[in-house]
Amino acid sequence: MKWAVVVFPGSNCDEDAAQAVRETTGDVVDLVWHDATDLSEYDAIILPGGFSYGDYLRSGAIARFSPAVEAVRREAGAGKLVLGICNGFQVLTESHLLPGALLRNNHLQFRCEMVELVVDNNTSPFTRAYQLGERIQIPIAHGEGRFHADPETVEDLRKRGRIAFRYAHSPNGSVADIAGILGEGGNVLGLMPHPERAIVDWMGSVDGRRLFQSMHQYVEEGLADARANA
Amino acid sequence: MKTFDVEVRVWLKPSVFDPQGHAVEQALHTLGFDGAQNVRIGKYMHLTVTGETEAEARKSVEQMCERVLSNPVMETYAYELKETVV
Amino acid sequence: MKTFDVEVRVWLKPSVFDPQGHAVEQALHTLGFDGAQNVRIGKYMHLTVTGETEAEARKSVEQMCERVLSNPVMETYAYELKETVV
Amino acid sequence: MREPTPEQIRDERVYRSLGLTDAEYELVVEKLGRLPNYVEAGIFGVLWSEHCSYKSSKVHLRRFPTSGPQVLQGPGENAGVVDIGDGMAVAFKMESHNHPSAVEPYQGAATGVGGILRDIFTMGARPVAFLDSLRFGPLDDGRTRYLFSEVVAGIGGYGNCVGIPTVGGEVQFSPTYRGNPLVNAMCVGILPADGIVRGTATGVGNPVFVVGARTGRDGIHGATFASAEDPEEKERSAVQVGDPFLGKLLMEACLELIASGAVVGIQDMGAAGLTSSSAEMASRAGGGLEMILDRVPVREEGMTPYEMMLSESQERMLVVLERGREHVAFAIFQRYGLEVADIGRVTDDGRLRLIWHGEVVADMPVAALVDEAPVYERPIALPSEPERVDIPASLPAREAWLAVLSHPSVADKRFVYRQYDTMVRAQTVMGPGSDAALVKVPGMDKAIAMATDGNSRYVALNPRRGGQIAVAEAVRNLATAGAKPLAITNCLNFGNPEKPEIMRQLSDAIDGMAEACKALDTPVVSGNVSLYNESRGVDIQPTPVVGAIGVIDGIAKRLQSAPTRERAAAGLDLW
Ligand SMILES: Nc1ncnc2c1ncn2[C@@H]1O[C@H](COP(=O)(O)OP(=O)(O)O)[C@@H](O)[C@H]1O
Repeated sequence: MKWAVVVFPGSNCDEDAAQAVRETTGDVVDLVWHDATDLSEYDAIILPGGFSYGDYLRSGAIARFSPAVEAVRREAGAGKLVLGICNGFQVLTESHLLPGALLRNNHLQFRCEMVELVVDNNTSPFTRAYQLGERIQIPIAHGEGRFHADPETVEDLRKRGRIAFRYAHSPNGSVADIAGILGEGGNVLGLMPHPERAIVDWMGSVDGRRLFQSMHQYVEEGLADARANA
Repeated sequence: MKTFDVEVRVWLKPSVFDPQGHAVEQALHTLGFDGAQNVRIGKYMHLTVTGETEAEARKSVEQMCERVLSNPVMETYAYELKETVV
Repeated sequence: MKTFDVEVRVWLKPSVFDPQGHAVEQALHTLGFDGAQNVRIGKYMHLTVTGETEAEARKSVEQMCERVLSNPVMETYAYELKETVV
Repeated sequence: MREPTPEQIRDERVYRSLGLTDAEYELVVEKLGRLPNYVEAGIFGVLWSEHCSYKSSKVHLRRFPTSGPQVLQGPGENAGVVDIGDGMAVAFKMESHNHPSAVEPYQGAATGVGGILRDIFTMGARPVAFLDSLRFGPLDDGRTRYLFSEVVAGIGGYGNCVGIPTVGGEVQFSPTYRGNPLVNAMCVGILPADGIVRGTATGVGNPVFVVGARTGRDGIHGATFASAEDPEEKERSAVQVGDPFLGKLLMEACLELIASGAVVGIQDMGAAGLTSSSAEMASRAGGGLEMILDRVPVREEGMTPYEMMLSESQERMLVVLERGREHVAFAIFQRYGLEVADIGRVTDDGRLRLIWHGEVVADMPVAALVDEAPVYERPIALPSEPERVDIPASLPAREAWLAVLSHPSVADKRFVYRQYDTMVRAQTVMGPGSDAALVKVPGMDKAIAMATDGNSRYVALNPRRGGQIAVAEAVRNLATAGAKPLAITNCLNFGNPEKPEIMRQLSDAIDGMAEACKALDTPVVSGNVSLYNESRGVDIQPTPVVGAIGVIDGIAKRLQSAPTRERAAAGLDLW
């Protein structure tokens, strides 16, 4: 399978994400500049962390108008996997590919540390390699990660199993301790923590590996099915 | 073509917690400004726009506010516009 | 004791570079809002204060603006105040 | 407002407000062979300031050992470079931003980080880590708490946004810094050992470019401001606002441009902006530069040559390209949406010549501006009373132990460093919380070790010993992480050099540091001096800060310093 990592002006975890994919799956990864208009050759697309356009105005607010985000919208509609990490999650909510919004942390500070997450869904293409209710260690690094949505939306996310990860102890005041959510079709995931920073033992945790491996497995199975049916 | 002076204010909806407003309120109380209450903090933007008519300029400002300058999921906006006197 | 509704605007002095305003202006142009110019982004604050008289309330708001709500090294402020109608 | 004429500058002693003493002004007249006009006097004023010329410290800095087989680039360039083996090298430097941070702590700290970042990538190095060394007054004071929280937020605000982890540093609190906090930032970058780029303007006829942000009226006189007495009462216009987003784009574009091979020389426009970058680049090449100021992209209308030359607008670079390869630069900068302007060319007549509206508005010998700047052997004397430190009456051991552990200078620093992105780039093997930080060299089983240290109380009591201790402590921190120490950088934060007892602190501390560097084989490859750290006539305690760099071949060899929770608890139980 083939992955794209979209690079916006100001992205800064693009290399990290590409490196994590290579390390955990051995797949081919391209860094794609934000002016790309066609991403149809990729099986999975990552919107990486960073400060696109400086996060001026609101995080993700300006990046969402990039041609690449239009292309992502198309591919998401076609069922491709889209993963938004940190600033990528913010871009996904700003572009309404995911509901809600990410606001300034309730304590107003940037916060970078290892946190404990609870896996709330283990059937999605992103989380199938985890156990339901499993506790995993993944670092966060953000100043605007407080997930906000109106109560009906939160209830709907909960009922439909679209909350992928919750914080065991909220570091930012997110509603319902939400750390990551799935899109309606289950093929879009946005999360504030950085799985690409939990890949090899010296990073302090390897719990991020299975996220990329889940995606890899899911796509490869789909590709195998397609070949068998052909 | 006319030029207009525009002031836009954007603030969090009342249902959304505003930690910055809260922190400023605390700071004000610490400094003895006990009467300060209900502090909410938003953004204030100033810009100039051009348009053939005021109506056209207003339309374009509204589009900017809705598409870029505010996020309707959590924010509300208001603006004032007046023709620049040269 | 009366209560007053206060709106404060704080913005960077003209001589101070406003990277945020600059980035937003660029974005507006990219989106086709070519007429948008001179974008400056500041803060908008809303609060209520109390005072025996309007003059007293104004004095206290001015102190707040100078000591807490703005940074006189690089910012300027303006405010409007009116008595709250109950 | 009309600029004063050359005669008025002389007769009304206008040069004093430009930072020149009477004797210095006379020297300028002698070197020029005529009276300087306003632009020229302003340029001499900033280049001969303490900040740019090191006029009080230069004679002493020469005593530092600066060479060794590991040194690829010693002091004098934008940053020092050491060899870490296997074809790789590390560029690093530390810089102070004390005075701007005292006036506007968030922006002061942020622009300090931005400035040191540009010093690293101009060497052709990919920046991989920041460290920050901070000093404040006691936290019982509201103003100090404000400065502290804003400085930390500013360092994080810039570093987090540009995507370079802040992996270590220090914070100490002492009454000596109440009116004059210290903000020192260090940046470390990785480059191929044969890929060093220098800040030289060579090749007659090569074009000179300004790239990055537009030039505005901000920060005019920042360099002279750094040398003045009470920051609080200073010109407020010296506040500059950093734009980390632009800083990140500029870094990526410059690294790409350097990789293309089209760059002859490149330099950050730091203190005294266009003035110091152009004069220094010409001086290193032993040549000259001619610049047409009408072509400098400006932010505000009606800017004068004086304002353009002295502006300290952030996120700008001066680049000399190989003639005929300009299109390479245009293509790269356009892709990043950055402005680039061809403003002049390299000459061989040894002069810095500025043209505006078709007229020569300044024409000065580069040597006089840089190499022949005045150097002072300021008087040195012991203080009339020896420095004393009050040692509190003895306490019961348990109480003393808890008092020490709970002092903010000793207590856990997590509340500081958890506001920094310590892991971005995904190469941080050991971040803050250890004796030294370790950052992996991508794709190799090798890591760079780094630490900063400095203890002003030791230096105050005995400057020479204190200087030795500062180096030894930083180097020890590398060793305890399992790394081989290679070299150091430093920031010498001292008081007013016009006082003989302060000069004596500086001189002795340098001797001590030099001795330790020789003994430990860690030469000094870069550094920065910040003098006039005083408020209301009271100087800070002498505070040399050392940033040490080492290497560890094989990250499995690293040593962790943190005791386990159980062992720490056992230690407490002893009491
Ligand atoms: N300003 C700072 N920025 C980043 N890290 C810091 C800062 N201050 C302290 N640290 C980190 O916190 C840890 C403890 O610091 P410190 O109390 O100075 O310890 P030590 O005296 O053992 O060096 C170190 O790992 C250091 O790198």
